[in-house]
Amino acid sequence: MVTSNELAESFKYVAQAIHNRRDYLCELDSHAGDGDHGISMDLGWQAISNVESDGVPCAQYLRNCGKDFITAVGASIGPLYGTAFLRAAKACDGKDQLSVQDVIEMFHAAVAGMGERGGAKLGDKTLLDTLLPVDSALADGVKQNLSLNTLLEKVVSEAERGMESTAELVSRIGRSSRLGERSRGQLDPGAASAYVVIEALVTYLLPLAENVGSIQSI
Amino acid sequence: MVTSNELAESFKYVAQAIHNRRDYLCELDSHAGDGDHGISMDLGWQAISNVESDGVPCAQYLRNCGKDFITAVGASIGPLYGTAFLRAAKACDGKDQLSVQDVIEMFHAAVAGMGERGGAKLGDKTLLDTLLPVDSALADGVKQNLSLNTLLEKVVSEAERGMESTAELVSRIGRSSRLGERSRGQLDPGAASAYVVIEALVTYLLPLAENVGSIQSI
Amino acid sequence: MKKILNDPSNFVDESLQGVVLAHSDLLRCDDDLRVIVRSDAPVRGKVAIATGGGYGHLPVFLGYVGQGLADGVCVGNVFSSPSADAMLAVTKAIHGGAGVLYLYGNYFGDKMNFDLAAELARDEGIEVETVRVTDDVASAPIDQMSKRRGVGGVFFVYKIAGACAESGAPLKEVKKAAEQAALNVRTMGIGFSPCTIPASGKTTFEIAEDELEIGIGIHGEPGIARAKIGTANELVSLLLTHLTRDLDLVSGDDVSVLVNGTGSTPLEELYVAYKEVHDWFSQKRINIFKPFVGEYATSLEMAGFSISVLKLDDTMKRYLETPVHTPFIKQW
Amino acid sequence: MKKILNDPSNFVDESLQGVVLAHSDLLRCDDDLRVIVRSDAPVRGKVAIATGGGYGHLPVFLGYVGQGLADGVCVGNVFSSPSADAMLAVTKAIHGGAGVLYLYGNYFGDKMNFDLAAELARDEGIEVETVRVTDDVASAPIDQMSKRRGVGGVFFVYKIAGACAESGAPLKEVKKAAEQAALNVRTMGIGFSPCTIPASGKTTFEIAEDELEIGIGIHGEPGIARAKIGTANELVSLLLTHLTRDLDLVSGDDVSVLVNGTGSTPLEELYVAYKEVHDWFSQKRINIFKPFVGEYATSLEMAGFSISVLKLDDTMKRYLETPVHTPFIKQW
Ligand SMILES: Nc1ncnc2c1ncn2[C@@H]1O[C@H](COP(=O)(O)OP(=O)(O)O)[C@@H](O)[C@H]1O
Ligand SMILES: Nc1ncnc2c1ncn2[C@@H]1O[C@H](COP(=O)(O)OP(=O)(O)O)[C@@H](O)[C@H]1O
Ligand SMILES: [Mg+2]
Ligand SMILES: [Mg+2]
Ligand SMILES: [Mg+2]
Ligand SMILES: [Mg+2]
Repeated sequence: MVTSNELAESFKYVAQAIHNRRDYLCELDSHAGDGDHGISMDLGWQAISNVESDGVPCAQYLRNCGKDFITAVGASIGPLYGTAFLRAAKACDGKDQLSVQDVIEMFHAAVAGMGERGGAKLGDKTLLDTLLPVDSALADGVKQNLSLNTLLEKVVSEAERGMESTAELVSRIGRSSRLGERSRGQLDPGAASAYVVIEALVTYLLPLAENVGSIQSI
Repeated sequence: MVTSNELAESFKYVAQAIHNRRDYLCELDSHAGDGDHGISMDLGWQAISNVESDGVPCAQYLRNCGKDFITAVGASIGPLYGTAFLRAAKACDGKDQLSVQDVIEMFHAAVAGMGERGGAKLGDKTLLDTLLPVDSALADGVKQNLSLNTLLEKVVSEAERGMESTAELVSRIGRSSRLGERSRGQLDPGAASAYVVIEALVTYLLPLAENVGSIQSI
Repeated sequence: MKKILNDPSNFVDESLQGVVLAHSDLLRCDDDLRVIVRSDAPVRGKVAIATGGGYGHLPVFLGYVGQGLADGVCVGNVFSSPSADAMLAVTKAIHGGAGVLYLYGNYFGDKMNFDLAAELARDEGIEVETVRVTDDVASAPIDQMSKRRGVGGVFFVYKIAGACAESGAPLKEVKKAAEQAALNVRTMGIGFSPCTIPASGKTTFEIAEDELEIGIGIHGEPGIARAKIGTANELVSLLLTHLTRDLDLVSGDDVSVLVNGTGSTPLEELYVAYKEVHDWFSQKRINIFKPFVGEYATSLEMAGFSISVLKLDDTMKRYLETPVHTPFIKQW
Repeated sequence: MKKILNDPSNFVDESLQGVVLAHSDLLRCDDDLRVIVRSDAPVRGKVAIATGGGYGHLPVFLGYVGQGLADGVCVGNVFSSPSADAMLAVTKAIHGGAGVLYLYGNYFGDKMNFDLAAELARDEGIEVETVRVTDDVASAPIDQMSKRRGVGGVFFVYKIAGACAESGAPLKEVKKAAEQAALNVRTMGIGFSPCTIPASGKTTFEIAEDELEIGIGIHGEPGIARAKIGTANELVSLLLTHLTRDLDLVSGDDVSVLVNGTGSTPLEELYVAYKEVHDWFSQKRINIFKPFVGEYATSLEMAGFSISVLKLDDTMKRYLETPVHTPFIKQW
């Protein structure tokens, strides 16, 4: 079972990974956007690093993450991640600790919330191009009752594939959609940062996942 | 004796001369000014060409010239020539026809009016650098009782000398004074157009002056 | 970059400090500079109107806070949406018990933040409704009106909704008035030259010395075409042809018009445009009621102008006459 | 030249047509477009204020015609004096029996035309007095104040004289109020980039990418120095140091301040400047009463700004509060 302290640990790991890729993400955003994406993500995840988890139930902790993210960031990424955390909180309402299944449902709620918030679909060249394949992989993994290890590796490769697909897409939503055809040829910054998030989470979890069995058995 | 019809004839001659030099005067004004001097002078003198003289006493005719000049032109040249004509009118008030002496006094009043209106002195690089020497030449000519012919020739050469002196002066008044030292090296447009006026008047008068004697005898 | 600036990253905050210091009689800012409300907020019993968006468009959005228009604003960075958090703070600061209308231009960032703020506000028991302005005819075809961007015509929607709220109408009615105005307003702009974003030092677009961007957005978004410079008459005819077709205007209709400067185009030129607007509508026998000429929605120092046309009914006419009192816009 | 223009030689007339068409409720123009008066002129028994000058400085001069400010204006070509004839026509149109004050910026062309108009008006039995504004500290040393140019500070002189006239005071007193304001107002400006004169297509000056003209005039006249770009803090300190020294301001004094944009400098930047003005005066314990920020005297699309400071006494404070109602400037 996962506690809010464990969630917090993994998020701190993500925050550090985002911080390390800050300039790279700004650089990506400078092509079709306004060049602030690394700064915004860094601010947001830094805020999450500072959210107290000790003795706080999971749902409440996640709600606080969402609120602090949107306090720290406006732009597009603020409401997207803010909504993700708030929907994640709602998905685990009342639960003190979370099973792997709970976490997977929570993730689904978060990604669905992002889709709802921004109205983007797969192929619109947004962070959803990274996250929707991950969400599907998780659902499939549960159905196939994969080992956590295998699932995590699948997750990261799906995220990478999704992110990379954005290079050849034309932006159909958000600031970069202004550019039309000119937005083609570069990774979407939000998709790239979502990959950093997923990759960091998986890297953090893999050692912990080593000795556990199939998902449904946990 | 000079009638208002004769004044009008001479002014039409001036108007034509100004019209012929319109582009040249604009060109001069484009160095230190705003390039409109030829246009302004042309408009003003064109208006004077259209002032009715038939059966109008000299003073009234001159007053109408002044009013029509300022209706046609603002800028700097409007009030300067406008004032000149109005002061000329005042100087011959009540007179139906004018003696050469009257005309000389009238000219003096006109030039004095221009000086008063603009506050410029000799050497400030304005039309007064052309007109004040003419005024002095007229006064001296009367004192010396020159022949009209000789006087007119003196007038034109004084006007030319005055105009040419402006090339080496620094503008101390009006729009071009903004430029300070940079205003040196070019003729003042107002001084140049005043020379055109004087030269045209003299050219018009010379044939008429051929058989008359000394000024005081007329 | 020749600008009145200290550290470019403090540009928005220092500018907002200036606004709040200069206009403390009419505006209030409690602790977050990005949250500014009219000094008498909350007005008890009145529907409150919240707006907001990126900075750099003065008087949009901040300049529309005051009697007869909006009650509060949240301010983002230059051309970037403010946070949902700031929006929630504005909502709470202006809520006078009769609900809050979110009224802003249709951009993805602003929409996401305002929608999230609305969710949070409702969680706290505040009734919230939303109207997004989609007046830029160049940004999408008419059958996709909900995809259109919001530009200078937002002024008319503030004016109508603000007057309706001032009259004491309930939230539903204020929302309806705003929707009615939004449905009947169209805008199209022409860009002459770009502006420079202080934080990045970058210009919003590139354009040749003899070219104009027809249908430009207020962040320099591309419009429908690049064209060679035309006469005032040609430019105005082009815009009005698009606008009147889109609005289905016919002879006998009443409209209000806004000729808006986008930043560095002199007021003198806007009046040349207004003369052309007047002549064009006279010729079509369309009546102009209460025209507006000036800077109502800018893009920093972008040169260019836009024309907004609001098709009027009697209620809107009445609302156009309601007094307005902000530090930036005054009418009585 | 990217401008909203038809034939450049009709620029002024077409722009004025636009103004008169858009604001027929507040302004009137009988047959000469260059002669514009408030719609209720002449106001019987009130001292009338006439102003005028070259075009291209909106809201100077035309924008100051209306209740609480001037009664009529004559408009010249761009940066060129109107004719004495137009001035006389304005004088007659606004004279309400209590005399006329000519109030304008100190330029040779305007002075000659207004003086001649005054002569002609007196011939017709109208009492005329004149006050010329000489607020530009960069244009001449203080012991030659009468040689200084009139720039943005003219706003304060209209405001004070206009309020005094509105109060029903006789011509002598209105003249005194104007003189008192003119004596106590100082302005200095900084130019970032020039404007282009429509008729000639020429720019008013040349300047390097990283340089500013300190003390620039409103036609682009050179000031006291060229300097490298500085921070907002440095630029404002520089101007205020000159202005307060020239005005002999000491701690405890009351002033009003105008931070004025000269054309294409965004309002957002003017508020950054105002924040610096506020901090500077606070530190010197000089009290700012009723600040003004915006475009009050422009030079077409010239980029830059000026600061005007008016040293106040109690009468001027009262006059600053008097309502104003023109299509361009409103206060109440
Ligand atoms: N409507 C949307 N739905 C989903 N993702 C979006 C949407 N709009 C923008 N994004 C994501 O946000 C990223 C840009 O984020 P950021 O630079 O922080 O915001 P902004 O564009 O406001 O500057 C994009 O690369 C894209 O992935
Ligand atoms: N104060 C003055 N006194 C005498 N002459 C003046 C004065 N100011 C300007 N001028 C004359 O006017 C001429 C410029 O006239 P013009 O170009 O018509 O006016 P503006 O300078 O207003 O465009 C100058 O060359 C100068 O001779
Ligand atoms: Mg971005
Ligand atoms: Mg952004
Ligand atoms: Mg000239
Ligand atoms: Mg001129």
